[in-house]
Amino acid sequence: MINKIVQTMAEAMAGIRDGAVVLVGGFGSIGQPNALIEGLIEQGAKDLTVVANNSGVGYLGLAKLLDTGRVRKIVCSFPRTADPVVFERLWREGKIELECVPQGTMAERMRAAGAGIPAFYTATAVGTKLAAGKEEREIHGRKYILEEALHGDVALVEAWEADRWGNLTYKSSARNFNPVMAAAAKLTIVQSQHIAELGALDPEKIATPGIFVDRVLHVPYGEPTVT
Amino acid sequence: MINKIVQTMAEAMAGIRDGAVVLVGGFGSIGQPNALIEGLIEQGAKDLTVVANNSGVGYLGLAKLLDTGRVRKIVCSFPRTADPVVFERLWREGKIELECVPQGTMAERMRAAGAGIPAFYTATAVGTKLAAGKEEREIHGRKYILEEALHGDVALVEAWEADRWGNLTYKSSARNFNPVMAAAAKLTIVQSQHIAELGALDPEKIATPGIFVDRVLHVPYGEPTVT
Amino acid sequence: MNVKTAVKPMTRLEMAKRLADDVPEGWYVNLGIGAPLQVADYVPQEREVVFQSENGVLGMGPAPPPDKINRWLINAGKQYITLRTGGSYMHHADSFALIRGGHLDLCVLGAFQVAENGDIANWSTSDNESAPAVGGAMDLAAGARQLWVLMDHTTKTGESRLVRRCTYPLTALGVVKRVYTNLAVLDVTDEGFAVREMVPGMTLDDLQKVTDAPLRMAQM
Amino acid sequence: MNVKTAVKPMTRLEMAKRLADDVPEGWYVNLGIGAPLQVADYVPQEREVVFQSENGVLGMGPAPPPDKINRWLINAGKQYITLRTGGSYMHHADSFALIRGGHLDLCVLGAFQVAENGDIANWSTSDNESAPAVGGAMDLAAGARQLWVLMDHTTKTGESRLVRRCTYPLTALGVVKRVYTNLAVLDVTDEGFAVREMVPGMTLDDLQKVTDAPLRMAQM
Repeated sequence: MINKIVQTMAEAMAGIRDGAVVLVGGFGSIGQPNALIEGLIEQGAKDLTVVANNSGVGYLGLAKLLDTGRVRKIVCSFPRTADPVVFERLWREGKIELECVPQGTMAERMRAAGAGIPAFYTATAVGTKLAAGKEEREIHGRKYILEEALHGDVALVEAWEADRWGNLTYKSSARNFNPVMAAAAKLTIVQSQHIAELGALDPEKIATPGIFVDRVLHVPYGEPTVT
Repeated sequence: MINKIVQTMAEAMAGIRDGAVVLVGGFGSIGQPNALIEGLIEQGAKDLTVVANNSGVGYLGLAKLLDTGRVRKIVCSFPRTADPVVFERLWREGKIELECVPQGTMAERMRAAGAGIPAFYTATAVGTKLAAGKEEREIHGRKYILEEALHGDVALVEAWEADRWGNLTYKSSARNFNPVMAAAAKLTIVQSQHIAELGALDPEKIATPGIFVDRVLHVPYGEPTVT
Repeated sequence: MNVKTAVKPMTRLEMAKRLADDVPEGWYVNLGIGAPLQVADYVPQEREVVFQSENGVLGMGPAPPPDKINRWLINAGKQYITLRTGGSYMHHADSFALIRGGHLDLCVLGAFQVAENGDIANWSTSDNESAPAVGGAMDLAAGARQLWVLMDHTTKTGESRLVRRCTYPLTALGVVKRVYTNLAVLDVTDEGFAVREMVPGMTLDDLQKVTDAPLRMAQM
Repeated sequence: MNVKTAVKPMTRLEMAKRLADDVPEGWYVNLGIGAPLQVADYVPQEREVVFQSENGVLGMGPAPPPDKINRWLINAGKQYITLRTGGSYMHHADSFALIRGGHLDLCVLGAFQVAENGDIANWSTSDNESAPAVGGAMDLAAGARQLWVLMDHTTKTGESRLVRRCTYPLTALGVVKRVYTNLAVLDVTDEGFAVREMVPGMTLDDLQKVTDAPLRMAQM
């Protein structure tokens, strides 16, 4: 019987190595797997590269992870959210590397990783300083730059419902980066608000099929707050 | 009020020009918009390029369109289905051009068209005769070929349910190429088995959002037959 | 501002309303965070315009009453919103495929500068500030069928935001089609800025005095 | 076939069963149309293996009884199937993203020829036949984590299908990991074909006689 549901955070986090590239779902705090981030802090892996849309708020979640000093580099589109105190301090002190990526390019680079596309051309960022060092190419009269796939060693994902095969649904705008990251990592770990019986999720509605999921932890976290 | 529902086949087909690239949904006959294909035959546009996974069976649907002699070229992955009599005749007589494309490359090329990606690299077909003339490039030690986006002037799509904004659902494996083609064409025309009230379709389950759809025709066609 | 006192610049809300009047029914529109988001408030419900939020919401509706908040439903500005009847959700790659694939009729962004060649600078005011943060601006600017900019005509210190060439880091090249400022509405044409309309009492000469780039009246 | 009469080659169904025995629980597997599809019949329901059909079905179940057919649910071979509990649907681009992105543990294809370097030729027997038709074979062969081939050891006229180099048009290069024939199971290694097992009564010398490529026994 396939059963991807794990019972403990330690099982969920097993095997994450120093130096791993960790994809963290969410847009701001919505859809962000805070329990798993706490678990990763507890687990202790260091020298991490984190890929996430934002860089954490206050001293919670992603910010708390950054504050441990175990994140070498962050890849994100918008490190400035409401209160990015921890990130800004680390960045000014030169203690964290930042790769600022346009949000759509970031999503597409991870989609490419999941889809076996090593590189693609895009019009986004052409002629801007974020295109520095990238190959430029004219195709049918328009200029594009080449972007490479962005693979994760690990993805931390927040779902609304999950079953033992790892099929997932999301709630409203909490879907965001989660399905894209689930498909882009070697090891995909999910925290889910609800656990569903196999077959209870509508096959037309499953947003992430279980093939992309390795472990599911039941985390009935209640309602998120916008940060 | 946005209302993409049209009442007649003539309205549905209006403006399709000679020389158009027409994307036709379906995998075999499942999800294939047969009523719209009939409408296109009636409408009379010629010198068409048709993009479809198969090349038609017997003398129905796509085969009937080919039989009119108005299709200059077909782009497909598998022209040989059960009974491709019309296509095979035209092909042997040199009256139709065939671009044989690996099925996944075909899907991805249309996905790229819808996503603003002019070209991407893929491992599929590397070293085979379907890579002839394509740019080859080594990326991180593996060889890939460059494939270009495949745009449609028109997409003919079959849906299960549609509302007046053009939101669509599909039934089971009839989804196949339809959502991909809907996003890849300038003019997307849908035949739908059912018409739903706006708001009746689950927002988490809509497989094609209305932004990709221009016209919807209600065609309660009943059950398809496998061909 | 060096405009004669008889001229009353538009407020932010008036600017949003002015722009909203030009958005026809049936368009799919992304509104940048900040002032552009207010445009939605001035499109009446009966004129169906579909607003997209790049975090995966197509058919964004107004803010919910405090007792009806869905805490998983926010816009790109991280404010609670509602989903309009007919709206739908999608993931980030699909959402940006929609943006980058040219499916939006319109994107409205704020900006620091717009150049007469259509270049826009809206994400960074210098090369040595705090950490760079681009969000979805470059995707939206390069991807939407047309880009309109909503911004004050000048900076607080009176410098023109309509320039010959942008001096701030660029967001995208040659993409702005129209600019709505607190003083005027201008098209970006192959021959530079063309003034469509000005606030009451304003003349082209007056407007030129507070504008770095050369202006001409639009052929309407 | 030039094999001594004491040796009984496996039937197609025996070959499918033999291969099925090697598929562990939890694997995601695509079965090519034709003989490979029969592998599913020999994986017991209690050993959960998730079969994918490239037309957007993950979790393909067996054929339905005639009175319970869902006419919108077919496999890549265009046969009616069922969806297993836990299965889901997706569109073609997502389905092939899954295939091409290396998410399948296994793909099983038929073939005309497999070369000792892992090349496979399975889509076209000549360059001058009827219209070329590749389907999803190239995507599956290049995309799955491993590719096993299920085919007769020789052609009907006795020519070896296990060759030094493929003479038919290639499907993909260097991807085959294992071959299940009616006479043997062979790994494709850096040193060529390594025989894992043979049908009862067969010796390596016998097998070599009907095999173009050089054989050796596998180190098990």
